[in-house]
Amino acid sequence: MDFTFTEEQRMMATAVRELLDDVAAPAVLRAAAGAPELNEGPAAGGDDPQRWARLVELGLPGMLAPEVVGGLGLQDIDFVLVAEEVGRAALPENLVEHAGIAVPLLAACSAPRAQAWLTRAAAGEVRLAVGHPLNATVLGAAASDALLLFQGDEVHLVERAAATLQRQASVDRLRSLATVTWTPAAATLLAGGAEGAALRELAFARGAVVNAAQALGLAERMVRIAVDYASTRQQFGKPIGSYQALKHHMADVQVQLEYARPVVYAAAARLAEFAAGVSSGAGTAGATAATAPALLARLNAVVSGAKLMAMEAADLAGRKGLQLHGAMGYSWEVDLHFYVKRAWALAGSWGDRAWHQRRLESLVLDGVVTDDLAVLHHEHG
Amino acid sequence: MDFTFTEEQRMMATAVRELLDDVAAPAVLRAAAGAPELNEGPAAGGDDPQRWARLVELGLPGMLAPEVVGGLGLQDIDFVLVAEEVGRAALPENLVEHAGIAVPLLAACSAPRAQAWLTRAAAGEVRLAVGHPLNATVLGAAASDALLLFQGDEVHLVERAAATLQRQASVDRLRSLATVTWTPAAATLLAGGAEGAALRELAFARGAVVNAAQALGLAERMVRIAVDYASTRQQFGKPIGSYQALKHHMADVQVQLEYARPVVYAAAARLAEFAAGVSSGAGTAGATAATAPALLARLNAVVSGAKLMAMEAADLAGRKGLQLHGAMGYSWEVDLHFYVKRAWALAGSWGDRAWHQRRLESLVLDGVVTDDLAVLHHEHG
Amino acid sequence: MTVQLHYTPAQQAFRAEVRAWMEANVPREKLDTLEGAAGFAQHVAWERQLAGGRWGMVTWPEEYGGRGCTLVEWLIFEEEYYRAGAPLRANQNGIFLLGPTLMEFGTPEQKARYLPPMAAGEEMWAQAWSEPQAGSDMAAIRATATREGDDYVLRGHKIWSSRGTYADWAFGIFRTDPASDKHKGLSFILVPLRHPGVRVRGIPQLHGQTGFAEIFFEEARVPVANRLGGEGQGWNIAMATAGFERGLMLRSPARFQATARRLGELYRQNADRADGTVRAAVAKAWLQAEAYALNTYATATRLMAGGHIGAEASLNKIFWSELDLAMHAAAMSLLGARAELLPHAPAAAGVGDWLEGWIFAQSGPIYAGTNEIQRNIIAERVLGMPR
Amino acid sequence: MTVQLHYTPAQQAFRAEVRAWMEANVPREKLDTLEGAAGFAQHVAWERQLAGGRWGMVTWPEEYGGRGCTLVEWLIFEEEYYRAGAPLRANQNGIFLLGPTLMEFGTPEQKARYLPPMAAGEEMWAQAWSEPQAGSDMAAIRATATREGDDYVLRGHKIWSSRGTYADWAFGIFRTDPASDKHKGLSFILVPLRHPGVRVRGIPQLHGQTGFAEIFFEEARVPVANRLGGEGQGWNIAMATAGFERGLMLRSPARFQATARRLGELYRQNADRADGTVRAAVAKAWLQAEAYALNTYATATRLMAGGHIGAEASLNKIFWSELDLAMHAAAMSLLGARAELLPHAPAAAGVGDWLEGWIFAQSGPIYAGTNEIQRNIIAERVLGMPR
Repeated sequence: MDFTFTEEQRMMATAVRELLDDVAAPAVLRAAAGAPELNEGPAAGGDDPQRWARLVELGLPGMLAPEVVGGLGLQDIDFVLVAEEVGRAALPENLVEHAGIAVPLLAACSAPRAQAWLTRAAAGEVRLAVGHPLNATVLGAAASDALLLFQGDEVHLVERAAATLQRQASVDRLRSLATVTWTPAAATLLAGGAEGAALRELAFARGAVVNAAQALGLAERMVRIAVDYASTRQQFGKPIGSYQALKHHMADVQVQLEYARPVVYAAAARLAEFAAGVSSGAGTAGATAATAPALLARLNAVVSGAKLMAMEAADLAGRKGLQLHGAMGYSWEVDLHFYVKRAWALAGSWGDRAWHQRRLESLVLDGVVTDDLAVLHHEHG
Repeated sequence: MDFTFTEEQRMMATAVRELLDDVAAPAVLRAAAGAPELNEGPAAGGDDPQRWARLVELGLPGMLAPEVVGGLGLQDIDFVLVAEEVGRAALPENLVEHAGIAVPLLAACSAPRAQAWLTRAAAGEVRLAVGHPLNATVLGAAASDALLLFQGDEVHLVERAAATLQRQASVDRLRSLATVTWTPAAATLLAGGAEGAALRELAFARGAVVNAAQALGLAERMVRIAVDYASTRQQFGKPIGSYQALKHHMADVQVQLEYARPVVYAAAARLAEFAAGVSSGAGTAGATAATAPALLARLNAVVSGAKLMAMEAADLAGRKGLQLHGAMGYSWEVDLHFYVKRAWALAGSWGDRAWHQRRLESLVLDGVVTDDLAVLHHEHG
Repeated sequence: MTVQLHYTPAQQAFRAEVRAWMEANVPREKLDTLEGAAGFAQHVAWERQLAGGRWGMVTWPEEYGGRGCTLVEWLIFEEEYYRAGAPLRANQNGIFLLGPTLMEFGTPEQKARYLPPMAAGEEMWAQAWSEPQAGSDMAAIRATATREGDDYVLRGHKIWSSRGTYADWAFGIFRTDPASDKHKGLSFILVPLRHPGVRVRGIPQLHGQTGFAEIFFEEARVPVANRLGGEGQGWNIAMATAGFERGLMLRSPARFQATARRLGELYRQNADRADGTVRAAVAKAWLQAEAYALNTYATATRLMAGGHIGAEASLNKIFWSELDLAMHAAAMSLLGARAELLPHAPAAAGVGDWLEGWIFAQSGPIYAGTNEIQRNIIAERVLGMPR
Repeated sequence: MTVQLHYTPAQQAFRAEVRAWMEANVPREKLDTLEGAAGFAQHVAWERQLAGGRWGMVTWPEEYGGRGCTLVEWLIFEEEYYRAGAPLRANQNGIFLLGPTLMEFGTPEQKARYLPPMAAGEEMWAQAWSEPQAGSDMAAIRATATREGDDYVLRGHKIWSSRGTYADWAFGIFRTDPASDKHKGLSFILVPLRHPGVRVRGIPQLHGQTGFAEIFFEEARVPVANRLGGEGQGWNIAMATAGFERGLMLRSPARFQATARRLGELYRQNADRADGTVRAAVAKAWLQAEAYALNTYATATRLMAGGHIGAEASLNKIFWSELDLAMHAAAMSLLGARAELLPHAPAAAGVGDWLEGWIFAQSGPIYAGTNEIQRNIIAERVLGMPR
């Protein structure tokens, strides 16, 4: 039992933070978003090949790819801290879905075609987008070279040129969204049956967890912006941050955030274990056919819990942050809104609040012995 | 359209308040509740025949009885302000169910036996308790002369000696509760069939509304106690009421309270109209067979809304009041807890939160045209 | 007599008249947003059409273009207005805030000069209260009005002026006594916005539109006759205006009842993917909108009987702003993955208006005095807690 | 190595050992309430039974009656303790608060004198922090300890002393420098409660029981050796104790996980009458109890690696106290009309414990520093907002 990250994990996160503080600083986002009244936002959703190249230099696209294909051979529990940094920066590029969902999916897929794409995706030479039926749109489709798409239990890899994209404008201009029309074919099929279903389940769980991790970073960023503003803005002769009402707003956010954090990390740790089991063909480490459904239920409970709690923290951080800024918070001039809008956008992706709430309720309350669902103590009994 | 009370209505409420400030002052309740460690509370639930006599002097038991039987011939909209005062005082005697539910039920009942009891009940010579299936216990059964009890669509009047009571201790020692075992008989039957069902429906609606009205009074009392304490108690060199966090706690309660208030009053007004229709045999004033269900739905929606909002206000007032008092609030020594406990007790009576919430959701959301349910604007369309 | 929650035959006839006019006149197509130039012009045209039917401000006396209606009739008007899906009021700062202020504090000449074109939609008004260092702390005003003969010369910088970018006139407070501080020495002055020495700059908002503005006064000269009330009385008059803003008129219940109705429809369309908390939130929206309406009717009939609205107006501000946020949050939850889509996104398919409403709702707890300030007012002035 | 959410074989063996002992020893019948005289005596007997199995405080060194366990083992112990439905700890002020304080600040003699009987359940401890005018404002302490030779003479009035009515000893802070004010000049002193000049009066609580007390010191004389730490160091030591109180140990996650489990059972028994919001609340209780456990494991493994717990302990205090209230509120809602019944009411039929828990939960946001104070601490010391 050890719930601390290693020095290496922390160093990687710090390196990402330092890079993003530079290449995705608020002023950079502001320029990328274009003139306020544009309303359409930049056509590319702020996507910048030069910034992508910097992310590639750190090896981020291939973090979850095996070392044999040039990846870093790391796990979801390593990636969760990177996703948090991406959230903190409201990065325009779709790094998290490429590196956090698509690459490990290809790595776990037995099809030769998957392996061919994997090497190039891990190296960041090609970019991938993921279209899940629960999402209304596909993020980063326009900048992608290929899309991973699901049809029933089948997973398909469709080159972008073979799909028809229709651009969909988001309140967050730095998200490039599209709906995708495509035709499943034998040539696009990567996996089906039990393998396809397992890959789809894992992809969905990863989508929820990396979004939850981004929400942590977003919440922390919004709290920081609000606290800094509150320390300088004066009203009635003192900084507004000295008023108890505003202090308590921020303290409430901090409580939400700091209790969402370990749930997100636990979800990533459980995901890594479960994924290891799936790719080793064993269902999960040491699981038998009888225990596998319970392990999946437990994974799903903590994943939904992570998404719910992290999104709630980000939502609260946005609301309280806007409120603390007063009229300034409602203007385009402060940086806060870039992060607020990202949080709004992520809330509905990879299972919205109601979806995860319903799943959690069903897992925890309906017929399953609650005790078996404990995130931590499954060695019980 | 006039949503103001008359001078007479206000004067009656003031008279009740002045009486209760005297005969049910906090020190009186404290004495009636007995020694703190008693835990059982006083056997009679604090019931005091002398105080009952004072209530009778004001004509309160017969407020809703016709003048021909010696009552005041008033309506639910008049009684709602009295119930509010009873709540504010956390009166031990079961005046509201006697005068607000039992008496108008007898008045609307065609059975000769009902009329015989009505005259004496209106005069306060006998006391009545009401046992509704949704309540776990009967309030004031021990001090009653007879009980109104329901069995299917039948309404029975059972003399106390003919029923078996088992005392049930409440967290609010000044509520005398019992479960009642009884045998329905032809001799006890007051009404059945459509008449019985209508009387039962009205009794239930009245129970919810008079409890909601009591909750308003309780909330106001708790706010007043907390504000007074906050103005005198000093910490860090100033009154605690000058701290913004505590101010905002109380402001939040006040918002809840002041928006619950008109809903409770509207429920009472609609109830009075509906009751007038029932007792005139017309279903409701001007209603046809086709419109009566819509009128009932509208009444039920506002009654459930009133109970929900008023109880939420009282619950919040209790929590914030306790919090503001600090450790003192957790002690028996301050008066606050008499009102907090009454609010807890009323929350589950005459339909608990979940029951009213489910009914409201069902009425407003499921299949009924929402517009028809507007509390105010039913002349529309 | 007692509480009567029924409309009189005359009130019902009035409702029928409003309804008929709205059905015949409300634009079929949704107008562009009020916060952009094109949309503002469309909304001004609508104001003039309303005024043509003498519906600009029904409670005003006939001589100023109104109908002398009671507050209950005004509420009926609003119910029919929102029921018909009529556009937002570009004119609201004028008719709901400055109008009542003028009637209370204006000279006969001022009323005659300003009220009729306001009711007619010919002159649109903005407010000019806040300054960069005077937001919640409104008494920290620094903008000055220096008396020179029969004129005031205005200098200073106002900000967060709703409608400021497109309006014709603004009302605001200026320091007429340079030696004064805080609430003293301020005067309430009316200023044309297209005027020498007045420079208006739109401020982009969360949604990118620039309907609110900062206003720079660079030795702008206005006649002393543009002052409302006495010199140095500005604070009291502004407080009265702020009371109108928080109080009865700015956010009529019909607006929230209309949103609650639409939310109910959205719920029924998406009930299969809702959870129990959003179901509860939708029912609560209906209930709270009703509560807001009931409370407003209670206030209206009390005012009609000669009562006054005081600090309890702050209760209203908190209630409607939080209700509006809660209703739109429920809508966002019901829309799920589609919630982030702007109205013109093809996949938004008619639900994008909820996002616009959600963004607008964010401003509710902030403007017209933040809800923190309102809670202070409730605690201190309604409940009597120590300062 | 990375995050590992698995128990080692040794940890699993430890769990099995705890479980076996608890199954064999936990009283079958629920004890009377800890807040009454009879129940307190029952709980003291249980403490002695625990100590007999050397389970009094497993993290303590063996020489003081402990087992030298790690924090993770302590969490495992707690999980098994609450899983077995074992009684509340009458000894908690001693073992969780004073114990760690003594280990950090006590002399070898003090540790040897006080820790073994504490672990053995032979001496029960109360705290004596608050005074009538020093609640949240703890620095307003007026009780004095006047040096006379080798003794302190104590004068003053302490209040809200948990367990004070029945305990043997109390620890508290007293002003040793009469010229001092606020945080200075205070000393941390240990006082026997059945002692000349010490008068204890039980204060009836909401539920009528008198487990907490006020303590009057009327020239009570204790040796200077009863002072913990240096003279005038009382504030710093008390703050460390308060940190233990808010931090890791006082409310172990297992307690809330046990409540969440019971709440789940209550829900399943009453699901037909629940609404969607209470269903959501029950699921949230499970999730938040898990979150609290995960957060505690993270803190525990960080501390085991040499880290410290600072102002973030205030986050814990808020989280568990609000979680406890929310869980019991959900239970009250599920019980509906039965919620008001005391445990001994026949119709309470086994659900009356929820009412006791609900009443107790009311104290959570108040004691160990009100949640308002905790929010101030978070804002100022964790987030760095201005004072």
